[in-house]
Amino acid sequence: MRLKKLTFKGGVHPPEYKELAEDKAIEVMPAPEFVVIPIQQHIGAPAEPVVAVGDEVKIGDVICQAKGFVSVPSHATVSGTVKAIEPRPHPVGGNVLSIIIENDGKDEWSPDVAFDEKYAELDADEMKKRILNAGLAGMGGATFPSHVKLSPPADKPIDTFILNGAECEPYLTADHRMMLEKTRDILEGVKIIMKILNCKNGYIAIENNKPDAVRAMRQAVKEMKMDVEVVSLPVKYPQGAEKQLIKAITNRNVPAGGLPMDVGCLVHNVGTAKAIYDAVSSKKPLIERVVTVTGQGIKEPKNVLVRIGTPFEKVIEFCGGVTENTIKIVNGGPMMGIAQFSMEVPVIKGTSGILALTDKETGMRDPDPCIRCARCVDVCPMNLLPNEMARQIEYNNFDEAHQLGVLDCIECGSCSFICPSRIRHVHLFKYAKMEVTKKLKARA
Amino acid sequence: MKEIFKLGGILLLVTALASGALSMVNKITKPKIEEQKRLVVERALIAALPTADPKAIEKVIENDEILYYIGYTTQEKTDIAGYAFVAKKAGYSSVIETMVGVDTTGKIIGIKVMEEKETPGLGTKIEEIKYGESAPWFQLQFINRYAGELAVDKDNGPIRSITGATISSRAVTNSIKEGLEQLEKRLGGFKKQANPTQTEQVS
Amino acid sequence: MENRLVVSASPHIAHKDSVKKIMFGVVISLLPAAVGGVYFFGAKAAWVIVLAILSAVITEALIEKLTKKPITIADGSAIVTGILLAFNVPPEVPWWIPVIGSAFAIAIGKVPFGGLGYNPMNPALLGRAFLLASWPSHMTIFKTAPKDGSLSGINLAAIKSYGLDAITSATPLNVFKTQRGILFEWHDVLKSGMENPALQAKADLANNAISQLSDSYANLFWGRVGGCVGETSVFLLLIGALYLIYKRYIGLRIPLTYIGTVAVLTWLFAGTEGLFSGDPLFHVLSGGLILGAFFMATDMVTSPVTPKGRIWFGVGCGVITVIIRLVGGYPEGVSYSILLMNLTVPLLDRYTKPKTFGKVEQK
Amino acid sequence: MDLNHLFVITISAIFINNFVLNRFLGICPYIGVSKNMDSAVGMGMAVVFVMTLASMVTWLIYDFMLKPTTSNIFYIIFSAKEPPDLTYLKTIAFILVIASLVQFVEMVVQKVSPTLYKSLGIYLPLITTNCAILGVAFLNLDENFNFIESIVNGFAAGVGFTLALVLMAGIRERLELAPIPKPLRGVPIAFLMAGLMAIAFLGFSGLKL
Amino acid sequence: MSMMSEFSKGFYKENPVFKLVLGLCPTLAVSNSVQNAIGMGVAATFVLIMSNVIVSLIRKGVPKKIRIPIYIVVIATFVTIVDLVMAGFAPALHKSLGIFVPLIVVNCIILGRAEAFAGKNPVFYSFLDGLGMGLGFTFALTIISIVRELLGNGSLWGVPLMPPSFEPVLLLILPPGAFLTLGLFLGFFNWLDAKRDA
Repeated sequence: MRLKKLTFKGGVHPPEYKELAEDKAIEVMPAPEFVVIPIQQHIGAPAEPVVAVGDEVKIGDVICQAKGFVSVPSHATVSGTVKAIEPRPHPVGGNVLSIIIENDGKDEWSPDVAFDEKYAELDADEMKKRILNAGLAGMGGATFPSHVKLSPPADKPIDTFILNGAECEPYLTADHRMMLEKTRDILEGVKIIMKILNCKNGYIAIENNKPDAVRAMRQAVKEMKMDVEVVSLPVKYPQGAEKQLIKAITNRNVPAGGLPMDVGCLVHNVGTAKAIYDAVSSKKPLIERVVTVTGQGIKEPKNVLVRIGTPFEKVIEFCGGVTENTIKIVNGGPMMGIAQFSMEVPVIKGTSGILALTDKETGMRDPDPCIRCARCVDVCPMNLLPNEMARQIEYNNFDEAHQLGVLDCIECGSCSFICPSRIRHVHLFKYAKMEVTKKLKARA
Repeated sequence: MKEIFKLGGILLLVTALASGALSMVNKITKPKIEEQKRLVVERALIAALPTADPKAIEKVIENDEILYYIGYTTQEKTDIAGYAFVAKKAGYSSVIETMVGVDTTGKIIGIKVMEEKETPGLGTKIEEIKYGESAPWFQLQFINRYAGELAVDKDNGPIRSITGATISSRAVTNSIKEGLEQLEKRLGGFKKQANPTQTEQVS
Repeated sequence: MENRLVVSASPHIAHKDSVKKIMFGVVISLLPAAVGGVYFFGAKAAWVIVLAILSAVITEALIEKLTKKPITIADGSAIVTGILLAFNVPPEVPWWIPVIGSAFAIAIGKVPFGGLGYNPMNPALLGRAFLLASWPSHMTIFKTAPKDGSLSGINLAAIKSYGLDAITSATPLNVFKTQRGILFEWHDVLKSGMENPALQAKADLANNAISQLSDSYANLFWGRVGGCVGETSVFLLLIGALYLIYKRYIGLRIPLTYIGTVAVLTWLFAGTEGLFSGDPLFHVLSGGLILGAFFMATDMVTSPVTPKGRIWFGVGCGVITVIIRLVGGYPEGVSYSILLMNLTVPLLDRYTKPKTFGKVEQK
Repeated sequence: MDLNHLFVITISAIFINNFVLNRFLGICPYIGVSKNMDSAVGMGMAVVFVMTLASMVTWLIYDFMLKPTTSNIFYIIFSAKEPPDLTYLKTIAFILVIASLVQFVEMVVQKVSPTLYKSLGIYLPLITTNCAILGVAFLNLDENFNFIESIVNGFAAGVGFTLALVLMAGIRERLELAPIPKPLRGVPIAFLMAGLMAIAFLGFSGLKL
Repeated sequence: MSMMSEFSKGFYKENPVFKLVLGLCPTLAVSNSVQNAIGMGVAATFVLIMSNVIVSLIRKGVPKKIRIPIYIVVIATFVTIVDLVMAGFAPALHKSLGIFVPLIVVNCIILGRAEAFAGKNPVFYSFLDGLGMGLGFTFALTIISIVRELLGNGSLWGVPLMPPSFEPVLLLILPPGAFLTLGLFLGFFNWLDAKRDA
C-alpha cells in the first residue's frame, strides 16, 4: 500500500458525462465509400505520398512514406483506387494535402499482414522497425511518433513504463472500452514495450471512475503473471497528461521544457499499446482506431472502431446523426479537443473522440473582466499564473508572458474551464506561444 | 586645470555677491523677525495673565531656560497678579505648546495655544473660535480650574474633548496639569485657595 | 447545418460559476448579518443598508451612462460594495453618510481604475476610510445599544454591580483601549512610588472593566454589543462565511492566517501584565475582525492570487490590525490594515509567484 | 543615545509622516519614476543613499558654519568678537552642498562600482531637483535634531519615500493593463492612486510609540 | 513672438501645474487654504520674475558649464529674500507655509524657466514669461485651494461661507484630499482638451 496520495498539484473536476457511452461495447463501423488520408497525422515532418491518382491499393499498402526520423508512414485503410491527391480540411486545422481512396468494397488486405507466432522472440530493433512501418503515432491525441519515444538516447535509460489508461478527458470512453474488451492485447503490447526498453517497473494507471477496467486489468495481469502494478488514481483532470501522470505515480518532476525520459519514464496510451501489439505480432499497420462518438448532440452515443480517413459525417451518421441544437463538433475531448468548421474532416490517428455539443453543454458566453478570483492559479497543474499571463497577452506584452512561463503551458484548459469570467486563456496562450517562438527565432 | 579655477572663481564670485546681498536683507529683516517672535510670547502672556500689567512681567530663568513668568499688577511690582508658564506635550501630529496663566492660588486665569500643527479640522479645533464668540471654546473650559480637576471627559474629567480629536484634547489638558504641578513644586506651593471647590471625583 | 457550427479554442465545456453568481453568492452570505444588524439596532440599520446599496448602484449606473459605457450594475458587485459599506458604519449616522460613502467608493475607488476587476483597493473600505477621515464625529460615536445588551458588551448586571456605567458607553475595543491606558499610567505611578488615590480608584475600575470585557465572549459571539451595522454578530457572520467556503467562493488561507496572527499577537502583547497576558479570544471576537477576515480581506479583486501571497497577506493584515489596536490612533484597525495590505498585493503576487511545475530542481 | 527615540523617529518618518504621502515631498520623482518597478527600486536606493548623506553633511554645515555658536568655524578662524549668525544663508548653502554632493557621489560610484553606477547612476542627476532631499535638511533643522537623529531621520525618510514609490510602481504596472477612462490615463490616475494610498496611510496616524 | 502670448501661455496652454505637471510638491502641500495658496503663489511668482530677469541679464556672461549652479544661486538668493521678508512681515503665513518657502528653490518651474526661456531670451520677454508662469502657477493653486477650502473647511480665505448645517469634508484638507483633487483636476483638463480637439 502506498501512503502518499497519488496525485499532482492543481487540476479540476469537470462533469464527466462518461455515462453516455461507457457501457456501449465497441461496434465495428463498415468501411465508408471513400477515405481521406492526410499526409500529416502526427507531430513531426509530414509523410511523402508514394502513390499517384488512379493507383490501385489494398488495405495496409503504404501510401505515404516517412520523411526523416520524427515521421511515420501512412497506409491505405480501404482497398480501391486513389481518386485524388489534393488539400482537404484537416481536423487539427487548415487544409492539408490528403490522399482520397475510393472503396471498391472488396476489403482486400496487403499480403504482408500476417500473424507471426514467434514475435515475442524478435529483438528490440526489429520490433521498433515493425512499429515504425506500421505508422504508429500516439493515439491519446498528441500523436507523437511511437518509435521515436521507444528509442531514448543511451544516456537516458528508461526504468519506468506507465501505461496511460487514465482517460481523464470527460465524455471519452474509447480507452475504457478497449481496456475491458482488449485487455490481453493491451498487456501483450505492454510486454513488448517493456522488452524494447528493457525496463523493470511497469504501471498501469487508471482513474478510479473505471473500477471495472481496474478489475479486468488486475485479473489479466495476474493470469498472465506479469510484474506490473495496476494503479487506481483519484479522478482529476488532467491526470492523463504525461508530466502529471508521472508526478502522481512516481513523484518525479519532469523538468520544464524536458521530456519524461529525462526522469527515466515513458508513457504510452492504451490504444497505442494495443496497436503496438498488432504491429509487432502481425505487422498490421494502423488503419483503424476506436473513437468515442458522444455528446448530448449525438442521438446514439457509441464507441466505434473506425477506419482512419473516414469523414466525421459518416461516423456521426452511423451514430444516428446530431440533434438540432448542436453547435459544436469537436475532434478529441472537450478539454483539449479542437472545434471543427465542417463535418467533412476525416478521422485521423489521434482522433480519440468525436463530440457533438449542444449550446447548453458548452456554456458559451462573452467574457467578463477578470475578478482575480485565482481559481485558474489554483487549478493550473503547471503552477503558472494564467490570469496574469492572459492580461499581459491581451495587451500584447509577449515578453512578460514569456517571463511568466507561457511556453510551459500544456494547454490542458483547466484555467479556462474553471474561469467564472469565461476568459479564453488557452486561446490567448496558443497565440502567445506562437508570437514568443517567433520572437525567439528572430533573436537567435 | 586652469579652466576649473576660472569657473570656480566665477561661481565663488556669484555666491559671494549673493551672500552680500542677503546679508543686507538679513540686516533689515532680522530685528523684524525677532520682534515677531517676541510678540508671539508677549501676546500669549497678555492672554494668560489678564490681570497683570503687560509691562510688569518678569522671566524666571535658570540655566538659560525660562522656568516661568511672574506677572505683577502694577509696574511697581508689589503685588503678584499671577504666574505663567509654557506647557508642552506631544499631541496627535505635533508638539502642542500652550501659555498658561494662574493666579497665586493656582487657579487658571488665562490660556493661549502658541504652537500646534495638529490635523486640520480636528486637532486644530483647540484654537477654533465659534461664530459669535470671542475666545476658543475649548480653551475657555480651563479658566477657573485647578490642577486637580484637569482631565478630559474620556478620562472622567470635566473638560469636554473635541470630537474626533481626543488625543489633541488630552495632550493639552495633561500638559497643563503637569505644568501646573511642576510650577507648584517650584514655587513651594500655592497660596491657600480663597474659595476651595471640591474636586470632582467621578469614581 | 454547417454554418451553425461554432469554432472556438478549447476547452469546450465550462464550470457553471459566473461572476454574477459569485457576487450574488456573497450577497446571500451577508444576509444573516444584515438581518442581525436590523434586529439588534432597529429599523435605522435597515435604512443605512438600503441607502448604501442604492447609492452604490445608482452611482455606478450614472457614471456609466454619462460616459456612455455599458451599464454593469447587473454583475452585483456594486451591491456587495454597498452592503459592505453599510456594515462598516454606525447604525445612527445621518442618512447622507452611507450615500456619500457608497458614492465615493464607486466613483473614486472603482470606476476610474477600469471598474470591476481592476480596482486596486477594496472600494467599500475606501468609502469607510473616507467617511472616517471626513466626518469622524459621526463615524466614531456609537449611541445605539443592541437589543438586550450594552454598547460595551458587558452584561447589564455586571455593569450595575461593578458601577461601570460611567465608562462603558463605548464599544468593547474603545473601552479596552482607554482602560488599558489608565492601567499603564497606574503601573507607572506604582513604579515611581508616588501615591495617587484618585488614579488608584480609576485603575481599580479599569481592572474591573477589562476583566468584565473578557467575560463578555457570549455577547460578542451572538452580537449583543455596540458597533457598526454588520460587524457585531460573530455567529451570523460565520454562517455567511461557511456558506462562502462551502461554495468555494473564498479560501481559508487569508482568514485563518489573519485571525491567527491577531490571536497570537494580542496574546503576546495586548495584556496589561507583560507578555503573554493578553486575551486573544476577546480580540478575535471584537472590532469587526470576523467581518474583515472573511468578507473583506478575501475580496478577490484586491487580494493576491498566489497561495503564498495570500498567507503573507493575511499575516500582514493581522500585524497591522494589532499595531493599530494597541498603539494606533484608532480603537480597531481592520479596515486600515486591509487597505494597507491591498497596496502590497502587486508586490506579493510578484515575489510569491509559484515555481513552475518541473522547475523545482533547477536552481 | 536613546535608541527608543531613534526608533520613534524612524517609524514616524516611514509610516506616520511618510515623506510622500503626508509631507508632499519628492512628488515629481514619485509620479515620474513609478511607472516601472526596476527603476522605482533603483531610484529608491539612490534617494536613501543621498538623503542619509545630505542629512549628515547639512547638519555639519549648519552647526559648524552657520549657527552662531562658539564652535562656529568662522568664529574660530577669524577669532571674531561674537559668533556670526549666518543662518540666513542656509537655503543657498544647503542647495549648493546637495548639488555638489550628488555630483561627487555620482563620480565616486562611477569609479568604485560600475555595476552600482549602472543601476543607480541614471537616477542621481534627477535627485538634485528632488525637493525631498532639501526638505529633509530643513526638517532636521525644524525638529532640532542632533547629528545622529538627523542621520536616522534622513535614512528613514528615504526608506519611507522608497516604500511609497515601490508600492506605487507595483500598482501602476498593473494599471497599465486596465481599461482606465482616457482622460484619467497616466498622471491623473497616478494622483488618484496616491490619494487612495494616502487614505490607507491615515491608518498609521496617531500611532503612539 | 507676441508679448501677449508670452504672458498668457502660462495660464492655460502651458500652465505649469495642469499642463506641464511641474511644481507639484507646493501645489499639493499649501492648497489646503486659499490664503496659503495665494501666499505661495505670490512668493513663487516673485522669485520666478526676479530670477528670470537676472538670468536673462547675465545670460551672455555665464560660462555654459556652470550655468546651472549659477542659476541655482540666483534663485536661492531670491528665495531667501522672500523667506526673510515673509518671516518678518507675515509671520502667520510664513509659519503655515513652513518649509515650502525655502523649498521654492527646488521648484522645477523656476529652474525650468531659467534654463528653457530666460537663458535664451531678452530681459523683457523673460520678465513677461516669469510673470505669466507665476500667475499661472498662482491660478492653479488658487482654484485647487478654493475647492479644498470651501468643501473641506466650509470657508474661503478663512471666512465661513457655508450654511451652519454643512459638515465639511475634512478629507479634502487632509493630505489624501490634495492628491485626489489634483488628480481629478488633471483628468478634467485632459477631458476638456480632448473635447476641444474633437
